[in-house]
Amino acid sequence: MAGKLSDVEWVVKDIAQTIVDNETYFGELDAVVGDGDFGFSLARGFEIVLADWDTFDRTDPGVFLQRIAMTVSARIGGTSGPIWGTAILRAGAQLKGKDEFTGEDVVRALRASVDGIKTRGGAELGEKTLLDALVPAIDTLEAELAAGHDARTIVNAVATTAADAAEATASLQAMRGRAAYTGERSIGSVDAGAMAIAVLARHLADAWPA
Amino acid sequence: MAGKLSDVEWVVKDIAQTIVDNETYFGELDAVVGDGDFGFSLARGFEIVLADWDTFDRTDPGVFLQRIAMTVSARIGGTSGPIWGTAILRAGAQLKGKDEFTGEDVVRALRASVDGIKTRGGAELGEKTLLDALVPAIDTLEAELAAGHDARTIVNAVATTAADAAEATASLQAMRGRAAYTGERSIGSVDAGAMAIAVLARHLADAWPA
Amino acid sequence: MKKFVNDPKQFVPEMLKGIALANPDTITYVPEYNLIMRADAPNNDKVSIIQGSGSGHEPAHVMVVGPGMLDAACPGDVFAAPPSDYVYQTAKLLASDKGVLLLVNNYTGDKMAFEMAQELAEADGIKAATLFINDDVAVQDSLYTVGRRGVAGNFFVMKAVGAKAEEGAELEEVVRVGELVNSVTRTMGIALTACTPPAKGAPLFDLGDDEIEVGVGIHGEPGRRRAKMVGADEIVDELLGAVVPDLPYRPGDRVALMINGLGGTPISELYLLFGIAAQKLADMGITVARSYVGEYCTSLEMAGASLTLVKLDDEIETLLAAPASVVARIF
Amino acid sequence: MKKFVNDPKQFVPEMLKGIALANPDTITYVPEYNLIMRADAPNNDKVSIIQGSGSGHEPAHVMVVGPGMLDAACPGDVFAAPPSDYVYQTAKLLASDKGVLLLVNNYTGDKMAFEMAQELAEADGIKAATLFINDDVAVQDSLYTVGRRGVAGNFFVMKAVGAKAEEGAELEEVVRVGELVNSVTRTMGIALTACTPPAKGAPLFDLGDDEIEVGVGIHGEPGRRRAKMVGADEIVDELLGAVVPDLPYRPGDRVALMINGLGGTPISELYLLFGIAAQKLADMGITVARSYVGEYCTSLEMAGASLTLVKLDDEIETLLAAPASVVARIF
Ligand SMILES: Nc1ncnc2c1ncn2[C@@H]1O[C@H](COP(=O)(O)OP(=O)(O)O)[C@@H](O)[C@H]1O
Ligand SMILES: Nc1ncnc2c1ncn2[C@@H]1O[C@H](COP(=O)(O)OP(=O)(O)O)[C@@H](O)[C@H]1O
Ligand SMILES: [Mg+2]
Ligand SMILES: [Mg+2]
Ligand SMILES: [Mg+2]
Ligand SMILES: [Mg+2]
Repeated sequence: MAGKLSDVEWVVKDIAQTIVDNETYFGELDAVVGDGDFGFSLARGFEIVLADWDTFDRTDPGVFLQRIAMTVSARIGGTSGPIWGTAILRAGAQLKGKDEFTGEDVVRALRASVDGIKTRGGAELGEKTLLDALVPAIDTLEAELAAGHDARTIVNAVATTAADAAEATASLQAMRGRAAYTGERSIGSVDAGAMAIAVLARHLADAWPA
Repeated sequence: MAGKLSDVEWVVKDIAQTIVDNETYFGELDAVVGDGDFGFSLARGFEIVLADWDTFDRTDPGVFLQRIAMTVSARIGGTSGPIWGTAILRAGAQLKGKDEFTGEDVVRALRASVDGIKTRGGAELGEKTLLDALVPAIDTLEAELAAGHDARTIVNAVATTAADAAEATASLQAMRGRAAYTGERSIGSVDAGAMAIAVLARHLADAWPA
Repeated sequence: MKKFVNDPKQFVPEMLKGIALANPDTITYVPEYNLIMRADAPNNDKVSIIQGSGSGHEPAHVMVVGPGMLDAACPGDVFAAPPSDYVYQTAKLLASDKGVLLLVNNYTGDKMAFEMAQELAEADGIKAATLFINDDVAVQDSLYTVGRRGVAGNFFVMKAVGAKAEEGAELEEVVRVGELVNSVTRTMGIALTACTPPAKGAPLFDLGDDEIEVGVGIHGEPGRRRAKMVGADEIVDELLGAVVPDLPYRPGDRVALMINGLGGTPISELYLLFGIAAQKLADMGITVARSYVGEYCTSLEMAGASLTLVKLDDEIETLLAAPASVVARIF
Repeated sequence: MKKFVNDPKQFVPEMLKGIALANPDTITYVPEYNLIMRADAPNNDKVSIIQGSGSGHEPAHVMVVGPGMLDAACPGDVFAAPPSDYVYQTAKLLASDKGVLLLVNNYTGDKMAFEMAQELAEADGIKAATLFINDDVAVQDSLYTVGRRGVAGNFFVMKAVGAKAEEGAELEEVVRVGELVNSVTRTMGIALTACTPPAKGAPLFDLGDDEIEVGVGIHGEPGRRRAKMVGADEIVDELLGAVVPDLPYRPGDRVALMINGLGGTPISELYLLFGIAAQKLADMGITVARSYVGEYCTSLEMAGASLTLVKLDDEIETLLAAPASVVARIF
């Protein structure tokens, strides 16, 4: 399984479109114990990614991701701007200079995203953030790649893991972000960021080219 | 039919108590096209009349009414303070110096109240104010007295007229008070002040000593 | 009803007590007459300015007592004119050699109370004048009614007479500028929700989820008509469409523009309306020379706003720009 | 949802445009970075004070730009921290020889955006410091969370650093007084209703007709607990009971007392609460030397209030009393 710029473009565009389409849903998730702006914030930034689509530097997959990250950082506010911006920036750094990349490169890039998110926001696994869906999803990706499964099988498995992990955040108490202020009252509802990861993964899997 | 101080006391006390008891209802009537304070304003004033009951000068029925009027004027705000205060003051002036008074004296006193209300507020009959219940009620009182009916028959007839006249204000367009600002939209609901007159008259009739 | 209140009957006195405690050096509260006055009033070299009206319109009028505006305010209960006796007592306490000016928003109850009070005060030998404010264009003037209502534009009249009185002007002069400002001031309001008087405990009227009341009064009196909710641009068109042709305000005029919140609308939305209105006035060739955005005359927690224009000349502009310092303040 | 708004996405820019049109001589609006700044800033003899945060808290922070308070405010969308790039651009525009102070309400998003911006600004050679405000006692501080929130008490920090900067003090001195004021300031809030962000179009949470949210955040985050509605006296007991023991404030202390409206509560009710609180503090032997009643840091149209105490010393009292003149104003 080898990837190239056009694959990254396809993934980013699918993610951006899914974010814009789910603005209301993501906002509702954040309103349960947060402040309801998560959908709005993400959508406003990825809307611009789509609008400026043709203008991004496409020297290689890494550079492309870094430009996307800069738009996200510059135009998304809230917690999500720095978090998502940092995540995409760090992934881009891993793919920089590679016209072609492997599945292992993707895992390495996503692990770098996770490290970036942790550094930026100080969160650890189990603190009810998007990390709690993202990290299990990357673990599945790594295992499925090692097992040598085909691409469609892999993306489906990743989406399933992300969905299960996102659902499982309902039992966690929020320790980060605004939801943390509610203490024990945050238990019982899923984390908005984790659920967004699951939705994005599911859409990628469903739309994955045959 | 001759009256004395104790009769005036009984009537004023019954009116005051009925006003206090109907605070909410009178307020609701005023809220339809007015500002909803009519019940509150009247109740706050007549509450004090009841609280200070024993302190009023009782030289004669007229003096007694004038003292009541001063409390009402001093303590009731809105349109109703000046209107009801003036009405009671003018009635008192007619009964001043009379230890005993006749039914005709009562009619004369109430006509004086009507004139006072008209002078104070500039309203005429048919402009959807309490005058539209008060004036027909006085007309009935005068006719019933002339016909020589007994007291219970008279007060019942007065109450019936007041009720019918109050109901009939629903077809009028308000020309005075806050309700006037709504123009044609005031048509269809009864006037709060007129309905209050009807309620007071009905309670007096029902409670009238056998 | 959820409000910060103990006994609804004590709502106004408890508010007044709060005003006094927040301004111990400058404000005196006289509980017997429900009265808030400047601690240093009356001043015999200055006309005393008194305004009364129902409560529920705060900061009008109890919170605009202070140097450069009112010497005293005698509020009634929520949405009820003060009793005439309290107005009279206020006039007596504020009596000054230069006289007393009674400012009245033009409503039946207020008019009667202030007229009775003026009579009583004059009988005591107090020099007194009464000035009616009637800036609301929502109500058509007519021989058969009490006439137009006084609403948020009363701020400008209070400011102008306050400044003039501070100069030491005679009562007649103070009345003149008050009448002048009133004559060039027009207001129109729109409500998005009803309000709940504490003593009533329920909203004064019902508005649907997509309905607005156009031309609403500041006591929850219904307005000109009920309409469907529209965008802010169209709201401003509706307000300007009622106000501008009424005086009329013409190209070349300099105006003060006020966007007044009715109580429940955030100031962010008021600035948004202000921006739209200022732009549209500029497009008509009308210059906004002074701007006022915030809550000046409210209707408890009603969501909504009113728009006021004052046509300026040098005299009015100078009076509006004069320093003043009142109960309502930021620092 | 009924709000004065055109396109919800343009809510903040249209508000900022209104601010600029209402203050053409003193305020500059920079649409590219969603920025409101003093027209005469930066001044190389003065530290530039910048505050950013989500919108929806007006008058905080865009309406406290002006001499004696902020040099610029860079707001985000409603309830969302500004993007770090805009904070960075603001720091660049306001760069002064004396340095730039970035004031941040302590929330995850704001903290990250301002830290990233400070890094970028310092890389450009700009002298910059960041100061976090965290006055909300509703949230227990803890190693595992971002810590206490910055709420209405931020007004006092902005006022103090603004006054100090106006004196020409060095950045370190300005930071010192800011930290000092923050360290003696505590706030606790209560909501009676939820609020509706324009872009969401529905209330952020549901409160029953007799329920209140105790310790609510200014973004509609739920608070410490939900409770039954009670009278104003008990509300004040709840607020003082959370705030007073926290610092603690002690008999003999001089304090500033602020009753801040969360947006939908009439100022009449705020003065009522103020009166009760001032009386109760006096009974505890605590002297209210400065008073603040009104809307300082809101949550859109949420009905509710917060109570803030600041323990005063001569230095703080002088800074709070220093003159200032900001976008939010009466005259
Ligand atoms: N410190 C953190 N580190 C990583 N992710 C976080 C952190 N805090 C919050 N999040 C994620 O961000 C989501 C909320 O994003 P957003 O609504 O933009 O933030 P806010 O409104 O709190 O500023 C949460 O659901 C959570 O998944
Ligand atoms: N000018 C007037 N003359 C006589 N009665 C009036 C006049 N205006 C109003 N009223 C009566 O007063 C009632 C309202 O009283 P109230 O609520 O105290 O007045 P408001 O709130 O308008 O000041 C009306 O229902 C009407 O009967
Ligand atoms: Mg959020
Ligand atoms: Mg009424
Ligand atoms: Mg009334
Ligand atoms: Mg947010």
